[in-house]
Amino acid sequence: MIPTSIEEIFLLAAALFVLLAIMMFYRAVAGPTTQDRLLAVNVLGTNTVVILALLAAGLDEPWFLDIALIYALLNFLMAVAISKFTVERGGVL
Amino acid sequence: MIDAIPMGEQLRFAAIVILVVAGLFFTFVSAVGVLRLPDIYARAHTASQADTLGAGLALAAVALALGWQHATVYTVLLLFFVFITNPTAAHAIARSAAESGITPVTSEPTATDGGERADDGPADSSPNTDGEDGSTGGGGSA
Amino acid sequence: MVDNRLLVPLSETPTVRQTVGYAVQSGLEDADELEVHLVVALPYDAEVPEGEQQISEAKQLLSKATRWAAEDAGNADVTLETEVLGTDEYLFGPRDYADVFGSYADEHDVERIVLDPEYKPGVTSSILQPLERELDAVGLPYDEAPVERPARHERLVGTGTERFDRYFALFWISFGFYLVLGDPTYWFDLVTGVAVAGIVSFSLANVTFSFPLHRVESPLRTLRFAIYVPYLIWEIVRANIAISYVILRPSMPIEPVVTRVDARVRSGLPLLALANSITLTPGTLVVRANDQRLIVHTLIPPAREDLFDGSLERAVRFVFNGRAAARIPTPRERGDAEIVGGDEV
Amino acid sequence: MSRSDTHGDTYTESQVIMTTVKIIAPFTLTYGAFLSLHGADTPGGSFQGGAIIGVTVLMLAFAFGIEPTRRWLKNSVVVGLVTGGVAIFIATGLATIALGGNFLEYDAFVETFGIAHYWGMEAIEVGGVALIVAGVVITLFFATAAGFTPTRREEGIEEVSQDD
Repeated sequence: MIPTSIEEIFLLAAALFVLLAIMMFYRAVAGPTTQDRLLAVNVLGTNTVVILALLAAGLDEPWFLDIALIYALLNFLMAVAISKFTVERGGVL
Repeated sequence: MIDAIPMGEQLRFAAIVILVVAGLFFTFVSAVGVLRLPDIYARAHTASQADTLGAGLALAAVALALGWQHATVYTVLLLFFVFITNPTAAHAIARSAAESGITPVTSEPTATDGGERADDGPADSSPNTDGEDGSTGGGGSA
Repeated sequence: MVDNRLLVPLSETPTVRQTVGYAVQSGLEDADELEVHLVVALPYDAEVPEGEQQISEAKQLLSKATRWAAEDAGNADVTLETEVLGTDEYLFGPRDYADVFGSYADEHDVERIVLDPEYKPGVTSSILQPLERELDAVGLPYDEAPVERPARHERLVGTGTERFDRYFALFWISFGFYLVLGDPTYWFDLVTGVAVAGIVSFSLANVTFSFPLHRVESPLRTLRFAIYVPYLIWEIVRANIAISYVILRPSMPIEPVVTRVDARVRSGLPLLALANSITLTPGTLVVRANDQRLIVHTLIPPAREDLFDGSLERAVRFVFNGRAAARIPTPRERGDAEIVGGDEV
Repeated sequence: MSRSDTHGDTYTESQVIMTTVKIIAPFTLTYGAFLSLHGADTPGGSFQGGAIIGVTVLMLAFAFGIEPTRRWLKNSVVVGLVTGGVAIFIATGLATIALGGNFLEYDAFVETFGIAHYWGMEAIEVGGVALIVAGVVITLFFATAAGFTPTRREEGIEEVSQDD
């Protein structure tokens, strides 16, 4: 299939981003340290934000962008929270 | 088919395709980096950088495709947000790795003076040893 | 022979007056004669453009403190010495401050140091707690002045106009953002926007702007930042292509090395801008940022060379201090950049 | 002094993270308020808005440490958020009953004051949902943080060492 319209390009790109995101699962499962897993999940989250934005344009559903923005915020919060929690097993907060 | 589309639209179409492909490429680099690189610090490089650029390019493509409408504002906000928070998140992760005492894999440094600050070392790395002790029962938290 | 010698480091804080008073009073309790050394330690050396201004500010503070101490001493026999420290070297963190105070104490035979609980060296953030630890390491006995300490959210508040500027700036930032999200022509958005911006500026003005705003400099900085962004994007793309080439090659010729760079930018926003720019530029990752001392993990040699050449540091100095401030030597020439072992992180 | 004992394991907050949070906090708070106020006419609604307001406070707490945040945001404010939300919710509901309708039957407003159905929902969305969600998120977070006692940690550590 060769995409002809902009919408189809975005949908195809979203599918490819999903494949790249799935690659992250390997590191999320295998990563030797907690930080490796956290990093993989963080990259996965960034990819999810991009996928949401691509779907918003591809499916013409602009409110997906709302969710993408919230997801980006929670993704950042998760990275900061867990990385802080791993220091001395949550001894500092 | 394509001849019917005006010139400006064709240029925009081409720009969107280029941006999306470049975004996919850098995200791919980031994914490969996270899978291939040897330790957490090196992985954090690609996770924060190639991925941020990949996401940025893809979001720029979305913003370009949406054109002048209200949703574009959200896309641009998302772009800025990703660019501010992603490096900070990578820093937080790398710092947490340093705090919990993970030593980076380093190749032999090519430069000269490595041991100059050796006397400063112990105080700097004291959180590391604390982190190590925590698992074996050194309850210094009282 | 003077029985009691005190070292009092000063900085512009709400509690500096009380600290001087306490130092004089406590010193006179167990001795008739007292020698008080009032010092100001500067985080910048005199060579950089902002150094000269800081030295003149420090001298003003010292002359004020001398008057206060003379006032508190009354008839008692108090000798006052003043000194500006750190003009010929570059002080980074609490350890450097502790070292400077320690060597000054040795030189002048000072027995005790009286600390202001709000002590802030120069313009950087408060470093008191780590400073206490470092003073323990140096072996200098310290004494924290028991001043009345207001709560945190009031401590951040400056003088009248300064506080107004903060609320004013944040109100318009928040209101503008609200209208960008909503519809500026819809009356409901205008009314609720004012209410929301009011709440946001009331609750967060002193959190966001923990540094004093300047009515001319702050808009200028925003403008210069807008110039900086395209440059940064260009750097990011350039370095990204370089690192993509390295990662995608089957042999993957990486050379991970931990380096230390002492950046000459202020804490807070400039430090964030520099640290995030370094992290965003591929091949370099900031692992630690303590005041101006950055521990940077670098992945490939070209990225390390760029870091040591300090082009980003110069750009950040341009954004926050103007064009003149950008003309400083590279970290490599200053000797502020070096490769350290992996256990330094 | 006893305080010198605690210096050994001092953890200093990362300046980079603190500054980032300082910069994005006003924007997230404004965005949360925007979502709450437009809960009635955009998908997602006030629940997300309230959650974002709560998350802003959590973000400050993660970056600055829990104690400074507690000092900045007094407990009474958080309790006020929740009780105020509940009060608005109940007041709107009772107002419709007082006007002769059922609990939360917005049509009563339309008949009496001529204001649209929309504004009743707006009141519920802002007061009832956003304030309560934000308050509960913050309260739960503070409660969780306060409940993490060191004794429990030491027990866990002892178990590990017994396994060894």
